[in-house]
Amino acid sequence: MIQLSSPEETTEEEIEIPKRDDIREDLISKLKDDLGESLVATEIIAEVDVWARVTKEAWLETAQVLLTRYNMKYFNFLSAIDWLPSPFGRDMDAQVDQPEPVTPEEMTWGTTGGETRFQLLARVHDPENHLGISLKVDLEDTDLSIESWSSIYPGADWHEREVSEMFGITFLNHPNPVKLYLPGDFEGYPMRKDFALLARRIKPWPGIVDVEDMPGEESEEDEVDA
Amino acid sequence: MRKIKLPGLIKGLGVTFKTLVRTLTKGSHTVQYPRVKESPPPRARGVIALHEENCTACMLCARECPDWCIYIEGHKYKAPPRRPGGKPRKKNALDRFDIDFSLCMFCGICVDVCPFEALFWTPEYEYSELKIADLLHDKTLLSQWMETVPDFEDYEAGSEAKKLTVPR
Amino acid sequence: MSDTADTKQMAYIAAQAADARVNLEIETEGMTLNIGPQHPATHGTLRIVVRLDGEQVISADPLMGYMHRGYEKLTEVRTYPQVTTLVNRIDWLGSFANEVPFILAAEQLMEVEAPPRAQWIRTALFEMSRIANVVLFLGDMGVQLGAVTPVFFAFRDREFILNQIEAVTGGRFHPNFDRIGGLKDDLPKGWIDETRGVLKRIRNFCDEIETLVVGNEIFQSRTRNIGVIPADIGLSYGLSGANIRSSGVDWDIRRDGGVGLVHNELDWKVWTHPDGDSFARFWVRLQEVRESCTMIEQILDGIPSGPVMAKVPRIIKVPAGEAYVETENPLGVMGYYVISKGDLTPFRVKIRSASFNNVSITPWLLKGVYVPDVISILASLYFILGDIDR
Amino acid sequence: MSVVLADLAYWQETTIRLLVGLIAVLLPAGTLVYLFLFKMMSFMQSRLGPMEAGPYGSLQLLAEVGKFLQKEDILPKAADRLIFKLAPFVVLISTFLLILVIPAGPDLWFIDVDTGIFLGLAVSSISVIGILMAGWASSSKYSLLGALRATGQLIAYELPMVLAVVGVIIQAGTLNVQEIVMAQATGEIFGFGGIGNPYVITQFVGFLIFLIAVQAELTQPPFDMPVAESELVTGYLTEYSGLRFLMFFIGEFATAAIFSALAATLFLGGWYVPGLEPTDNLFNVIGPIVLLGKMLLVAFFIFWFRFTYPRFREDQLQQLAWKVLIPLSLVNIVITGVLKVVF
Repeated sequence: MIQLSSPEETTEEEIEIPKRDDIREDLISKLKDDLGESLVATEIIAEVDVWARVTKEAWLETAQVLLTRYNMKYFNFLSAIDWLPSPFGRDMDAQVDQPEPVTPEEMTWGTTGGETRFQLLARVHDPENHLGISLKVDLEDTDLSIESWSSIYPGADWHEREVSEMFGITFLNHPNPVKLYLPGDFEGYPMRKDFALLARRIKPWPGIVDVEDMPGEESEEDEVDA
Repeated sequence: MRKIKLPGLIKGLGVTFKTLVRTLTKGSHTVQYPRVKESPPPRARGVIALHEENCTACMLCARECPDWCIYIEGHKYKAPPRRPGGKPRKKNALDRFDIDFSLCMFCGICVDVCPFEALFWTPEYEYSELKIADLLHDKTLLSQWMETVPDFEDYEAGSEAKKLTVPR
Repeated sequence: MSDTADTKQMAYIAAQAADARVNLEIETEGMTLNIGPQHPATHGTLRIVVRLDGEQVISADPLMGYMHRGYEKLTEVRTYPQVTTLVNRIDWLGSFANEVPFILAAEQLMEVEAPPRAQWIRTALFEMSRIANVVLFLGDMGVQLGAVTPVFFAFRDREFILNQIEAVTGGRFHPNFDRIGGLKDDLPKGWIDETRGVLKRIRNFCDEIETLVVGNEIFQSRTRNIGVIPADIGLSYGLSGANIRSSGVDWDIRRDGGVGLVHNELDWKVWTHPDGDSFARFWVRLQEVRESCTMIEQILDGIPSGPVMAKVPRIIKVPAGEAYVETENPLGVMGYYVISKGDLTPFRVKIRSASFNNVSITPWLLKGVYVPDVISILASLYFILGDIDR
Repeated sequence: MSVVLADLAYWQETTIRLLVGLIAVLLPAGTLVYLFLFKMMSFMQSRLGPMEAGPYGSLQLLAEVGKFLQKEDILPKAADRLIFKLAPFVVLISTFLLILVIPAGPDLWFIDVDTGIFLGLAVSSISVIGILMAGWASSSKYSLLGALRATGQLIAYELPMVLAVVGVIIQAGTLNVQEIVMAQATGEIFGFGGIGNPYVITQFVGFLIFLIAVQAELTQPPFDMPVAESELVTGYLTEYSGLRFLMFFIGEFATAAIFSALAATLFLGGWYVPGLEPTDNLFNVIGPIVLLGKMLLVAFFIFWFRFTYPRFREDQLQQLAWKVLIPLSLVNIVITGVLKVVF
């Protein structure tokens, strides 16, 4: 349960006694029994949230299990994450002057780790005991397709359509696999990190410091810049 | 629920009739705009005013603006020393300070981040233009808005915030 | 239309004929009607393609994206303080409430907490934005059903709430007032007393709406048993807010685990209605406005003194991590899944907006209803286009 | 009017009749729009309404007409051009014909036929044809739906309206409108003749049914499904613009005025006010004013309902007509007939 406790308090107490979150621990241990090997990684932030990463094959089963055995009746959202570091940096430092892509950083993953560029992210909730869980699943670049949840959670229908058009992930057995927001003939997947945000690239950033130096004087970087 | 005596249809007629009478006797809630004007509260974000003397062309506002709608150009010059015999001070002079109000989202981040108290909000709102290009307010125009900047309000009891003053 | 679709449709008509509603001998031809994108009922640019048999809906397919602004993409190139200006514009009627979950998510990652005074004022503004939003719904529902007057009442009294929000934040629609670690500013002098007067007006407005709309027999006959959503189906579609509470689900994030807001220190009630129809949704929202008034009154009495801003660095860099924070916004549950990599900008923000889920039930809900009920059901689900399209 | 016109040539007489007819249609319609649509509606919604054109916005209507005249006359590409253009005239014709039967004084009438009320109710149905033409010719789905709804609705409500009037006819014993007014002016209620016998008292049920039916005939809320702007944009008017829309607009409000006048004539005593002899020549002067006043009173109710109620659904509307209003008016007729025989 998400308690009315501030993160700050949580950390302070964490330093004193490592906090245990029995409800969430319980959920994870039960899930381990139910899903077995399919549960790849889990993470709990005590009294805040819980994450679980499952294998792609168990994606549909996970939903089924959560709905039927854990009363996770409430479908919260389904989305995807592209872990590729943006090749365009923050799109801020005068991209027009620097059209070459920034040297790509190493790909790093967040909570519960990961192995592939694309991860699916979903969240379901138990409306009676007020317990939610975020789920993740890795998707290989070579096979960006996964079973659709819409047979279990009808609400996943639109979310999957959105993910599919924004990230280029295919959902198998989806009842209506057409684009949701974008026009039908749109090409490309806008939410991927390598899809350039044009609005930030057609105009120079006005924040470049171009206070001209006095003639005959060396530039002293940003002396008044706070 | 309490017992309803009259049918709701008739009670509903009463509500509209009551409003009719109230409007006729006590006047309407609307104002006849160009003749009567409502005054927005002092904090209202109408248009941004520039206190030019305080601006050092530090570019902070232009960098923090989410819409990239502030354009600043400046140059450096040597100001005469404060005390006789001292070193001449190096200062930034403001050549251009434009805010494009056709792009501005009125978020107020520029006013917040300004470390030198050079930018202020004024509740003035009557500056619509026929051409969108005219919404680009330059240094002179922005400085004129300075006259309309109201004083900061006092704070409610229990506040520990410090009341600022507007440089005039 | 393709052959399969026609076969499907004929099968559907045959199923309906069993209900003795459609006479197959006449062989009526269906009609496709575009409700929207430019239509008075969609208050925005939602387009619903309905297939009609006479005035009965065979299938309804909402199409959107006419106003998609790509906020999830835009957040990736904006610093954390800049994001709040964006999220203001998601649900533009209750914009302050949009900032709160995002700020709370960022605070959770940064492990800072707003001082108590900031939390109380935040809650007050949060509830005021709920009033500003839902009051318009209460009026708008009347307009969708043909009564012109309630919406003017709504605009009239909403004005006062907006004035109060503007007096604190400086913005009527887009306050951009919430900051990581607190609030931008404190309350101006005299605001608390003025707000009490405004709340009285809002209660008065609720009474007027109760007599004018809720008590009206025509309104009741138009909304009772129309668009009934059973609790389980509503939950599986991810409906939230008053839409799910009117189906009898007693679940309100403000009470059941709200972070960073002080609802749990106030005395209030979560309203539910067992029916799950359009009338229930209207009724629950009406009660919620009154409940919000009660909450704000309590807050005005009990605002603690102190600073409104915690100590946060001037340049905000959020530590790496992931956080999902949701709040009970006027339209329903709004959540932000923020992934940070320790940078100035978020790495990815998933915006879980309430209306998107709320409207996703329409293809299921609109089957078999009449055209006028399409309008009343859509109005009672209450969506804001910016909240669907983001 | 008949007195004045007696010595004139036919063309002169016709011109005068036309002019007076125009005034009789447009003036009350304009008054209704200004008083109720512009002002009363605004006051009911805590605002002032138009204030700029003329004192208190009284010339706003002229400004609106000027605006409509300037607008482009848009014809949808797929429209049935002739019928599309003709439809507003058909609606207007119905309105102009309807005014003929209403007398405004003992000697002020356009036509004095023995079946006046019958004629009036008959010509009022012509507008249905105009609406159906508009909806069909627009080749727009919204228009078509609106027109079909309008047709169903107008036919359904014609019946209770006629049946409500039957009660009056039975009581007055005549179909002649002028004689109905006279019967009310000279009538007595249980021996008390001080205020005549306005049938609103003895035929109260009939009056209510008539008002509801008029509301539906005028497609005003709560019966405005044919133009339901939140569902069908504006129903059969969707594709019309400029002058043609203006004609529909005039038709709508002129019909509202005339139906109110008809209700005032049938139930409120028409041009007669108690205290004077009904044959008094004075009524030829004050009659129109009295009628206008009574008409405004009825119209006030019609518009009051309009600004307060939400609309029914189409099937609920039909149920109200067939299951409630028609049986009720039949009962009313039976009771009226019985009482007429008894007393």
